[in-house]
Amino acid sequence: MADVDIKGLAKRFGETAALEDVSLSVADGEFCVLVGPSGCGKTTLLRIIAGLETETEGSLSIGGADAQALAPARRGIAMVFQSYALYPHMTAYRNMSFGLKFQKVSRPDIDERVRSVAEMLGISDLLHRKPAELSGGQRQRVAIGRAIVRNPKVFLFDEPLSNLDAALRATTRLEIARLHKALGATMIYVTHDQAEAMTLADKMVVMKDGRIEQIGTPLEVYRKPANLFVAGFLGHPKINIVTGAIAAEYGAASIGLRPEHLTLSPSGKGYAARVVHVEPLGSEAHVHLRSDALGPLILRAPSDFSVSGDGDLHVTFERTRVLLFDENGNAIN
Amino acid sequence: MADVDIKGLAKRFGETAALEDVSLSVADGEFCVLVGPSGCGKTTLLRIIAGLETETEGSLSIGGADAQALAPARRGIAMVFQSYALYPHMTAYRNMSFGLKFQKVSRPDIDERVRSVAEMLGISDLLHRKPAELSGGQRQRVAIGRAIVRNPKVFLFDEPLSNLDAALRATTRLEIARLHKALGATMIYVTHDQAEAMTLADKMVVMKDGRIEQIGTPLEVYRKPANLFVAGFLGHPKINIVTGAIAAEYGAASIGLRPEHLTLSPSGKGYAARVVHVEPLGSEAHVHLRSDALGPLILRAPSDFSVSGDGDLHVTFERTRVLLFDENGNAIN
Amino acid sequence: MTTRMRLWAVHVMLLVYAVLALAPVLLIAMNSFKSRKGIFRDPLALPTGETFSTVGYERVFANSDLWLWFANSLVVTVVTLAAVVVFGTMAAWALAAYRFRGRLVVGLFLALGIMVPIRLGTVAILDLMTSLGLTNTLAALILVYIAQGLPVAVFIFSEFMAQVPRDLADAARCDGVPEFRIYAHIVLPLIRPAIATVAIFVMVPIWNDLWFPLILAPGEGTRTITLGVQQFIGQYVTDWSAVLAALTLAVVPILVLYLALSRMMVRGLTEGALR
Amino acid sequence: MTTRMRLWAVHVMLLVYAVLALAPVLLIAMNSFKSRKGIFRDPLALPTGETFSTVGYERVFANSDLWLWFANSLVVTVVTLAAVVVFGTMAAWALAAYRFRGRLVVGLFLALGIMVPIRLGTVAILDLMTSLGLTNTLAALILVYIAQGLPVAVFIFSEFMAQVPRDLADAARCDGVPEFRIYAHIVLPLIRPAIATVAIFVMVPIWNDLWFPLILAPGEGTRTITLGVQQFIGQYVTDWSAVLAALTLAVVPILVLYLALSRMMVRGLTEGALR
Repeated sequence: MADVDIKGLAKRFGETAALEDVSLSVADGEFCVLVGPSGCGKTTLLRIIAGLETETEGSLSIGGADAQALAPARRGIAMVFQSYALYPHMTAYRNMSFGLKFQKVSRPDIDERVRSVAEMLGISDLLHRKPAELSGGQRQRVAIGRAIVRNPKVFLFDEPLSNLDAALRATTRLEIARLHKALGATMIYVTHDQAEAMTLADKMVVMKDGRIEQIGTPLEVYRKPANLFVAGFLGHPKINIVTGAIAAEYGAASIGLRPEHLTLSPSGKGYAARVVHVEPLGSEAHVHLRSDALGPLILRAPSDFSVSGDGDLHVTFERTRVLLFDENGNAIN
Repeated sequence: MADVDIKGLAKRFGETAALEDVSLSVADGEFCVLVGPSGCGKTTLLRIIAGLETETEGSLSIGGADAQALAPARRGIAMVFQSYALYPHMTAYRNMSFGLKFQKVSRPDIDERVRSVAEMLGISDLLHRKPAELSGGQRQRVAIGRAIVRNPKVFLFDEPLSNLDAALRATTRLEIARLHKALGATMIYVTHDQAEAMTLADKMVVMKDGRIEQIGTPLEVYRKPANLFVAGFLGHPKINIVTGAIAAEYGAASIGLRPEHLTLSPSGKGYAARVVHVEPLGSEAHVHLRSDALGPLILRAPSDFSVSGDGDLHVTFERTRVLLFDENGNAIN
Repeated sequence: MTTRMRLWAVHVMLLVYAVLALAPVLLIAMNSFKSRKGIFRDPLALPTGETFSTVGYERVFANSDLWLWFANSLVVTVVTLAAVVVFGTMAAWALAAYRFRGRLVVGLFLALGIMVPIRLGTVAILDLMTSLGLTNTLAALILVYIAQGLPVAVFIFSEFMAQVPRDLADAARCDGVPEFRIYAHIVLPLIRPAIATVAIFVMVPIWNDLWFPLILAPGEGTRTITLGVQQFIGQYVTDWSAVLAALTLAVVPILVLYLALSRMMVRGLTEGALR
Repeated sequence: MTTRMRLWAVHVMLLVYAVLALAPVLLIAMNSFKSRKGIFRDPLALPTGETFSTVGYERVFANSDLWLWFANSLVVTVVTLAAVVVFGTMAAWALAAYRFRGRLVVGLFLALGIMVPIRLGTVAILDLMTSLGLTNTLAALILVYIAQGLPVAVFIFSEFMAQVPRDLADAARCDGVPEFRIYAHIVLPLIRPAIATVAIFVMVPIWNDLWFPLILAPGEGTRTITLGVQQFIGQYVTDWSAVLAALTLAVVPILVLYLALSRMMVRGLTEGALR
């Protein structure tokens, strides 16, 4: 049992609140991603779970036991830092084994564990190197190895991919997903990147200004965002928000239309629109439109999209795809 | 006339070559994007065009006239720096007007130009502020404004969006595209981001290790990459490269298959494959497959993709979509 | 509560330090307003009705070329300061921004100037000044002090200029700003705090110097205030009131300059020109 | 060509500086191997067959408690060094890494220690040592020197520890490393260059100090080498060979310590532990 249960957590620095009324339960073996713009409190929440910062109020239990009084090392967690935080004067081997020496693990046991984890991560050949002699991706793996070797109940990741370049980020993302499957451990992962959050999470937690905006599976959150902030935060290109008369037709203050749910037809039904700009991306194209009825719109089109004639077209969308929001920006079910 | 013509340009620092045999011509009014991984020499090339660095050999002409002997200010260029490089002790107005004082422009003229450019960029209200009092996006605009005000023949951009957050980057990208249409000036733009390059460029120049790998329109380069490097550099998720027997069937050492050109069918024709991992992105899904014949593959699928049964499927692709490469990694036409 | 405790601690601390640093100066100023008896009876006491006396000041103003000495010191200090700031910033900018032949050698030559005290060269300097016919002129002092102040000035300016982003000068170059204007209008304003720092560093030793005035310009007409006061001690060896009064007066101009410069320094720092 | 010119310039420069710094030491060492006549006839000449003489060394070894003085100096210096390094790093780490009540006050107290010279408190210290019965013991010197060296040491260590990323300690905490081991196994190795720097800063003034040995431990058995050599001058006022020999010998141990520490410092810097 290694579920994490958080109730009514708050963290305040004097007058300013970094976290306010945060409740969240992560089931055993679940991959939970905390996502939000910078300054939303996601890293603070992770550090409180790790025991590196103290909550102002609220309760926290890990694996069914109250964790608030426990030191980080006794919570059964392991953390992977954004900066990797490898000990610069120790080899990769020593980095991975250093913590175990204080856990009453015998020397041969330590050696076996380090070597099997290194094998699993493909860093067996690098164990004698110091961090300065490793590339960014290799450091990343050593940092993950150091976490695995402790055999923790809960893994905590603090934006572990943000110091890697785009190509490495995609492959490392996959590796983390594979690792989660292989280890079956509970993982809590902080990121500001929506693609990472969507692809890794079993449970996605969208945060803003120290509060949780929505919790759910990635597809739930994407398809039924709780409010305008969540709708706008997820999805690329950004969701189209339409207000005014058209929204009123649906009994809402504003409606959200995902770019992939809009269809263009040369004429006939739908709303008249004119192509303003086309962004070709190779695999697809983003078409920027202006419609008198709907305002500016973005639409995803196949890569061979081209404007014919004077660029006057008609936009249609299925009624069932439309997201409805009230005047406070909250979703109408 | 403000074309830029570069022939046989090289830049060496002692033994190491930053640029080698670079030839490129940018037509009047063209938007040319230099793209490549960091350290590929794209910024050095831009600085040589600006006159901030001196080429070791080769020729450079701007607007038909030899530019090699000219100081930066006399080349008719304006540059927007990655760091914006705004003068910190001057207001936005002074930042924009400062250079004009040395161009023998009359005071009322300067004032008129600055105010009309500020109007165009929507920064009229910010003209009395110093850079420290502006947000990242506002600084960006002042920097662009400072370039426009000089009325240059050629605009040079050095990764102007890399200090902005994801949302702002997308909107600023659009603004730059709009600006190019409005001004009709020649623009040379450096970036490492393939989405920026694809969406902005009339002419895309892919660089690697100080050499030009390919020049063409974004879609040309995406659809007919000159070699394996260019094929792998563009496109997200990354192109699938298959070697061995299947490639040999096509008379090539390796073949490239774009993820959006693969189709899945539950059974029947095609190559047998098994789903390893699915990354849902909301608007679409990336499906990771393993096939005995083709090796690991990534495929783009609609967002409602789900694995049925045991995950055994068949992959097919159209022969016309296949990219062929010889043993040196160069494209076979 | 912690904030208040912290504020208290900081203030107590600063107060203790200020008292330690200012005590000798205050003691001198205090005793300069006492009669001779008052000074010797209890040097630590404040002037009372009985011991208060301005006799020291009266004698100083009556018996000496005080105003001339002041003028000499001011001329030497201010001209040197101006020259050091102008040449120092130019040299530092040249060393920081341009790659030219001999750049390293010039840099090392200046570094040597920091390490080798200029007084080692006193004999050679005296020789030189005699051949140039500059002995007993303020020009001799000014030249020596510029040589003395320039290396440190260039060093400090260079440190600050290293923080001026290269892109700024490049942007100005693309903008068509002439090189000298880049130095004058972009670089100089950004290193204003450094200018004040250097000025203070350079100013105080020059004002207080006794060595070179004594050797190069001991004549009646070119005496600086420090040298003047010393002579003065010789004349009135027992007249402590006068000596203390002259010393107190000598502190005033440097104090005024210091206050002006440090305000400039603080303003530069709080504006955060470079951040 | 530029590279070669640069190398040359750097070497010329370093050489000039080394000569300037070493000249007095070499002069003393050179003259210590000369007879009295040789010293006075031409103090700048190397010892020749005629003037060479080890009479100074013979007299030093014969006539004095030289070895005892050496031992005293070494004990005082080494024990102080060890204590300053151990307590200094611990205090600096505590101030850098933990938030506790009075943290600021402790920091300010130490800062005060840098600014106020410890000699101001000599009378009080002598009083205290007398009441504790520690006069004429090496312990008295060691205690005073620790108090003298600690504030600067804490200051320098703090500067270096500010560069140790916070994440490192946090990672170790998650790893279950006890707090003391974090200090000992992670922080200390990373600030090794600072340790050598501090050791050199602290060591030289202690070895050379004359003030406190004279006041707190002037007795026969507790004299340090510096104090011993001075007494020695009194006894053989005209025997310059012996004085120079003793001075030359006094330089040797500090030179050895310095070389060892500076090698450690350079190794730390080139390994780039923190970068």
